Amino acid sequence: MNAVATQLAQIALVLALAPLLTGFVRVVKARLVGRRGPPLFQPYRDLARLLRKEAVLAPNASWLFRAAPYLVFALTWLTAALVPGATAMLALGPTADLIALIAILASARFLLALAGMDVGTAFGGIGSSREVMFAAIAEPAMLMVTFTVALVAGSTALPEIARFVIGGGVGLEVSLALALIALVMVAVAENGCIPVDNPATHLELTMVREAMVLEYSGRHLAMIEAAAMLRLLAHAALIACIFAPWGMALSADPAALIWGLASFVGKMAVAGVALAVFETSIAKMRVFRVAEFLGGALMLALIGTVVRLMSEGLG
Amino acid sequence: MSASLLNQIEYSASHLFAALVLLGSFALIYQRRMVGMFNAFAFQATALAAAAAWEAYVQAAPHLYVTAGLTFVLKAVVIPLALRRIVRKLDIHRSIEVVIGIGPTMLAGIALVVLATLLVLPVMPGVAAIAREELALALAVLLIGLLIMITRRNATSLVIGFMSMENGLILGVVGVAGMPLVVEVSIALAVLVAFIIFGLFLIRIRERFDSLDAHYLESFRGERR
Amino acid sequence: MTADLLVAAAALLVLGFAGALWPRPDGAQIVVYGGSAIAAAALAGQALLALLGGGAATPVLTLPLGLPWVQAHFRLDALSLFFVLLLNLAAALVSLYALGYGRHEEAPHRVLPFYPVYLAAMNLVLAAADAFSFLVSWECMSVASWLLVLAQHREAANRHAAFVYLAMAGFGTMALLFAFGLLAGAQGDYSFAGMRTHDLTPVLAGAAIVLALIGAGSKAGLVPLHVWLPLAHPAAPSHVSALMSGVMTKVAIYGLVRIVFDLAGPPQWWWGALIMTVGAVTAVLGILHALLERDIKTLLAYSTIKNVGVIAIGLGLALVFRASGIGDFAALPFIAALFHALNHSLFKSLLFCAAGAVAHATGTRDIERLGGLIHRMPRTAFVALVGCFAIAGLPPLNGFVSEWLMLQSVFTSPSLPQPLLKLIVPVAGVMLVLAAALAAACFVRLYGIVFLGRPRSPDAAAAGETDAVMIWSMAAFAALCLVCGALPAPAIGLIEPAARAMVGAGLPDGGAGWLYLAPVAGKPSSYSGAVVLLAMIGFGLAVALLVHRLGWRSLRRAPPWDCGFPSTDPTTQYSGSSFAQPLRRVFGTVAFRAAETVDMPDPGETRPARFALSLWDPAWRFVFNPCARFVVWAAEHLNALQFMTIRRHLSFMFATLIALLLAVAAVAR
Amino acid sequence: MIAIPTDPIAVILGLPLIAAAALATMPSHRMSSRVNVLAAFATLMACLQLFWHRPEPTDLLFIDDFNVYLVMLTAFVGFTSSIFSAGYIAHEVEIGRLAPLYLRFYSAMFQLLQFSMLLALVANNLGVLWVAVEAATLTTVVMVSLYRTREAIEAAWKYFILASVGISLALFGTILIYLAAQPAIGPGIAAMAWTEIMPRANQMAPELLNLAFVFLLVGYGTKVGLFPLHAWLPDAHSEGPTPISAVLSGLLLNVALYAVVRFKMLLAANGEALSPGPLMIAVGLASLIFAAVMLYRRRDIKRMFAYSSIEHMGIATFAFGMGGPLANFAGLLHMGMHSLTKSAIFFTVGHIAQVKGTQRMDDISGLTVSHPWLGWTFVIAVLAISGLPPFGLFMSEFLLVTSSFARAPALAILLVLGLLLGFAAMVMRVQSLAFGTPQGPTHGDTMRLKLSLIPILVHLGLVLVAGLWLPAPLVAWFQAVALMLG
Repeated sequence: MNAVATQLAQIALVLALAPLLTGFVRVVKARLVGRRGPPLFQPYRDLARLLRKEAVLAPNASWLFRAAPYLVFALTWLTAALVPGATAMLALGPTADLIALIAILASARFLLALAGMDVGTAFGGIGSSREVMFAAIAEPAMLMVTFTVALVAGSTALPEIARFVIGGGVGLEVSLALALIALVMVAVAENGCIPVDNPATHLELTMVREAMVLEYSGRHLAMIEAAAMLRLLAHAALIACIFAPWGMALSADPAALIWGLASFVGKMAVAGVALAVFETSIAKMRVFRVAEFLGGALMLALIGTVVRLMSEGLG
Repeated sequence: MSASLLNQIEYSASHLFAALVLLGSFALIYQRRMVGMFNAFAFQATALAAAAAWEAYVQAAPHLYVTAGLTFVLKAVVIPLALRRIVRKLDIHRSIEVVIGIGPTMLAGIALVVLATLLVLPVMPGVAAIAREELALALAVLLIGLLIMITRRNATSLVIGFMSMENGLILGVVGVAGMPLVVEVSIALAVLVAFIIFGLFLIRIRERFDSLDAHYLESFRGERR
Repeated sequence: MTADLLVAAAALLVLGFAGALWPRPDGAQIVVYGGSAIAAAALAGQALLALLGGGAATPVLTLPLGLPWVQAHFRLDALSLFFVLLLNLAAALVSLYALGYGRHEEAPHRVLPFYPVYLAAMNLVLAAADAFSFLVSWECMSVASWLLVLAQHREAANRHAAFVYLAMAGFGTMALLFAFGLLAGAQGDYSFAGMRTHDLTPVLAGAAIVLALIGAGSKAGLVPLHVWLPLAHPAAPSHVSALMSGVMTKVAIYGLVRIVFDLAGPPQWWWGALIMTVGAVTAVLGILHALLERDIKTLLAYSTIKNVGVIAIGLGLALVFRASGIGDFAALPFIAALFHALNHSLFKSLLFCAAGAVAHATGTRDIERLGGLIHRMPRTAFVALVGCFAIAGLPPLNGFVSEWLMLQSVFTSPSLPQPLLKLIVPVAGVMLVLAAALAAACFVRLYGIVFLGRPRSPDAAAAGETDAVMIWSMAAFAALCLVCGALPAPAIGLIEPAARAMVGAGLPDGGAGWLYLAPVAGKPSSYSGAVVLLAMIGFGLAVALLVHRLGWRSLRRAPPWDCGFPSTDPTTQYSGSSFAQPLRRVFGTVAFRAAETVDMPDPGETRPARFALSLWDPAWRFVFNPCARFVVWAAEHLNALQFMTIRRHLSFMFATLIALLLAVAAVAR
Repeated sequence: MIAIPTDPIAVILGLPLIAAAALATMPSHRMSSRVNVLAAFATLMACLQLFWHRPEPTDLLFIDDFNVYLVMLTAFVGFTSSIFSAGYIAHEVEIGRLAPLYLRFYSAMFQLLQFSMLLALVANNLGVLWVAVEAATLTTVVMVSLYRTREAIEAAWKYFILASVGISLALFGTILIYLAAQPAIGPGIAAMAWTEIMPRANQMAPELLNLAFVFLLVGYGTKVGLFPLHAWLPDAHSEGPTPISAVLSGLLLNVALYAVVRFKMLLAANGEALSPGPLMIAVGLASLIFAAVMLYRRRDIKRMFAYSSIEHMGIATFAFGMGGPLANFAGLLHMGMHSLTKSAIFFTVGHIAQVKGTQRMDDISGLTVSHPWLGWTFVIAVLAISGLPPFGLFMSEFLLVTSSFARAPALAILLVLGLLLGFAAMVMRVQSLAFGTPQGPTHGDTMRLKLSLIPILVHLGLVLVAGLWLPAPLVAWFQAVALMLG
């Protein structure tokens, strides 16, 4: 029963926190480059504004085009709700382990890429095509990371990994460090951050995700924006859950839960700052360099696995 | 003692006739002209007839006289005459085109004789020496007949080479004591039939292509490229 | 059950004759396809019941046919039963589809006689319990499908495909003959029961495995023996393509499993490593090919190669675990492989059927001439979307479940004792995920270009929705995909008996709860397709309702934005090859020596610019073309032997004689 | 010496001989075609009693497990060929390709050929065997030259020369066998009888047997068409009338192979002689691979199948060379199945050449479209000859490949290489002939054509049945012979 309650809370929590994280990153980024930046809660206002606007559809947009935002949002929300954040006690936790979570995000991306091609414009195609190329390299890297983590923690279920790490089963692991770097690189790419993509760009030829959703407006766009925020939160939570789960509530004790929530918000803030620093200190890459960037992530993860296997073999 | 002397003579005479047949083979190789080839063939057939007759006497097998007679009449007399007529009537070239020179062919012939001897002599412990050597010579004649067939271009010499092979076979048959008659008669028949058909062919070929040279007989049937 | 299967096969053969001799084509369609559907459905039902009852092996049924001293043996064990189910389930629905599709067939008399024979032969392969019956059925299957590939024989490309197909089939059969020759031993004990009792030396058993892999693998489409598959599968009529890709490759997998797991005796670890490596390479190369392909059916055929590679990875893993004495872990990849086989038979049949519907409605299979069909064929588009989602290996559909199970098994690989395997297995896992991600890209491309966007040709613009029968059969496939994806536990339960029979273990107790899959003992990794599906639909619907209630509900149709330059010309859309371009650049230049050449006219010239793309399949380049060239070369040179004089021929005789005489003389010494 | 006419063997041999004599007096080719069919049918009926009653061997003639099925096969294929021949000849006369004058002795020759083949099979005496093969050669030479075209005469000439040389070598081999048998059995006719020399084979000088076998293999092997002694075969098959091609491929090659195998049996029974296996394996493989490669460049449809005959004779020779119960069984089965299938193919090819008016394969395509019955029959026949199930050749190839791979993998790989090369060539050809857009006359199947397909379908039906089920007596015969072959 407790798990159900925490699960429901988590579902609500991620929805509430996601725009905040995005807003926070934007603020920090602006401050870093010396601008004042938008208010912290601007993303909420943006979403509300979009929801109130009329949706404009191309004449030949199909039902898929209209359904996709909701489905993408739903899948991303589900993912975010399944990553242990404040607590590992989630009723729906067994629904998806790490691999399945990645796959659910891939489902969302699949739908979004299809939607990008629905209207039949050149830019939608560009976006979809690039997006799936990134995914094709990012997902193997993600698997390699998962493999390393699973080698260390003995499981792919996130609550289990968190428990294992909190339990002090891990010392300072080179393999885990490599996995962390790889995972961050993948997360950066997956969320369309610089250097892979620039959501704020207005130069269409360099767009990736923005090109895909170019034809969306009104509530549909709101859904997609919200999904993007949720995805960023999910990735940040994922990294936190695997590499820094300390503070997470492992029982239904209210104090622990509160401490868990606080530490989760804190971790998110740290992640947001880190991301902002990273984004402002690097330039965007050419599209085909991204393949190398992600290939590098794959290599790092692979090395991590090999290191781990070797250390096991020796020990 | 006199029996052994008699054996000695029997043996030598058999050997002599068989050797003459082989000599005939070499004579065939040596010929450059058609008519000379016919003569050499007639000579070989005569030697073969003599060998057969001698075997008939030695083995006291009268049916071999039939073989001897048949061979003499057919191969020493009728066929050479007929061939000569055909050549004269049809005005075929009188010379023989050789693929390999006569000298090398001779050498090859000698090698075949050696091969035949080496093959046949050691393998027959239970067989009388006379049959053994006769058989070795027969094999040599057979192989040289084949050699003639493949080293001469004219269709006529092909036929003569073939008949020379048959001579070798007959020499082998008569040399083996007690070989049932069936075989000899069948050989005679086969040769007869063979010759008739050969004649048939030669005439047909003449009708159509104005040449007896087997070389011109090759066509490609639309299969090349 | 065995007898029933034989009766059904006999009935199908009779249907074949009926198809050949029935006077009117319309009636023949109904008789043949209807009869096939009934027979297949009956068999599928029986197999299902038998599997639910535990899947105990039937006693061997012996018929006085085949080799006189062996006779024909037939037997169905859990493995056969599962494949009988897989085969006939797809066959029944495809036959149903064909009731509609067959009406549009140009030359029905070239399909009807062979279609039921093909089904019968595939069923017999599964039931055969001796090498002779197995191979007779196997080859009959090849021949029947070869004739089906030749149904549209007037196109030279189809004839070429058929030739390559049958030649490769012959090659595969020879490899299987060798394998069975080794397994049967010199005494010629060709029954499977006899083969099981033979103890082969490790070298011979290994050779048998390699040969079986070549033989069955060539039929299944493993690289580099896959070259026939993308030629032949698309050339057949679409419902036959569905069976060839969806089912026949599975029959080939069955053959591989039968030999490797059942007949060859105790495994060695390198067998599994080999199969896994081949599978991994196959999976990636297959899907890369598919990505670059522009013919729908060829694309689907290449994707079949990928899926066969995935199945092979699973089987290899199972073998590795079994050889290492970790039988409990072997069950998981084995079940994953078989489950993937089932899933692939469902969604690949569905997609081929959809491709058939599209090709019939538009008259073309070239994706560059299609587009916008979601408006003109909405129902087909919907079921095709389900199929694409499933084949891309995405939750909550079935393709993901089997790949997820396989990955779970990859994660158990650290328990393997061999250091080499510890490295190979994760790499195979990476290849698996790479293939899955590329598959997603591939099917975004396929679906996006064919069904979405605007029509790229008048034919596509004029297309209409397809027959109701076809839709319903495709919908049934889609429903099965959904069921297997959301609630995989019952389906996995059907595979477990096979796993127990082949690897001696099933999933840990309770591992397959009805809602959650938790396949690895002692590890809480789990997945639930049902929850994901419910969440996706529930969250989505809830949000949509909420938004419509609270937000602004109005909708306006307006020209697309398209960065301010909307063009009415459909050729300005992204095309299939432009979609594939980034991936082609990243992967294709290495794997296929993909080279793009742009022929740009000089300023002032009025001719259009041309873009050309060249690809090299390494299998053709390094294996098959050189072989073909060698045969041509040899034929060319030996041909001279025909045109020699009699004298030359006599010289050959003479030389042969002398050579043999010398040889005998030499040996006798 | 001469057997008494109540003996079944005498009936079997007497019928064709009497028929030949009677046919020689008949001037009309229509009449003689019918009598020919009747005589062939009577011979077949006479052969059937061999199922129940096996005569005692005499000095000259005998029936045993080995030749009994070949005798029946010969009578059967002879019968169906005579039916096919009647229609074929009638058509050739109709279109004016053959003048009735040339056909004067055609049917008589047909029966004579039938007689000599049967005689060769039932001969207990090596001499009689040789004479019969020689006679068969001479009759076929005449028949090959039937068309009197330049090519036909050249083919007949080539055939005659090569076969005669081969036959001469075989005679020399026969003499050597007699020489070897003489010490054990004593001079006279008995020393040339199979039934006498087989039981005493172990008393014969092995060196002599070795030498003899070389001559016999090269001699009779020429008639079998083994590489490199095959040169006559494609020409004779393609230039002669098609019924004769069918008989040549289906029966005469078998008869010659039968002779070779008999002598192999003798060597096997001797024990001390060299095993002839490697020799036969070598020539068998060479023939198989050579013929398979040659199939690719063929343009004439009959030459194509002539090379396929070389290929299959190579396979059978290889099988007998491998030895062992399985391979020998396979070889025996292969001989029979090839005979039935290949004659069916030549019948079909004859029809194809007649309806299309050409033997050039480039000018023939789309047969299943233009002539569905003929085309599909052809497809089935080619599938059968390619060794695909459910036809009989698959069973023999199955046994051969599996058993030889377990014993000699390298040889089996070569075997399979040849099989695959041949298979691919056949598939390629059948596709270009039977499928695609039709070329040439497309007037469809006439009723007459459909009726004349019946013998072909009977052949193919038998091959199909044999591919799935072999009758018990046949199996018993094969197994007994396979044991004797060692």
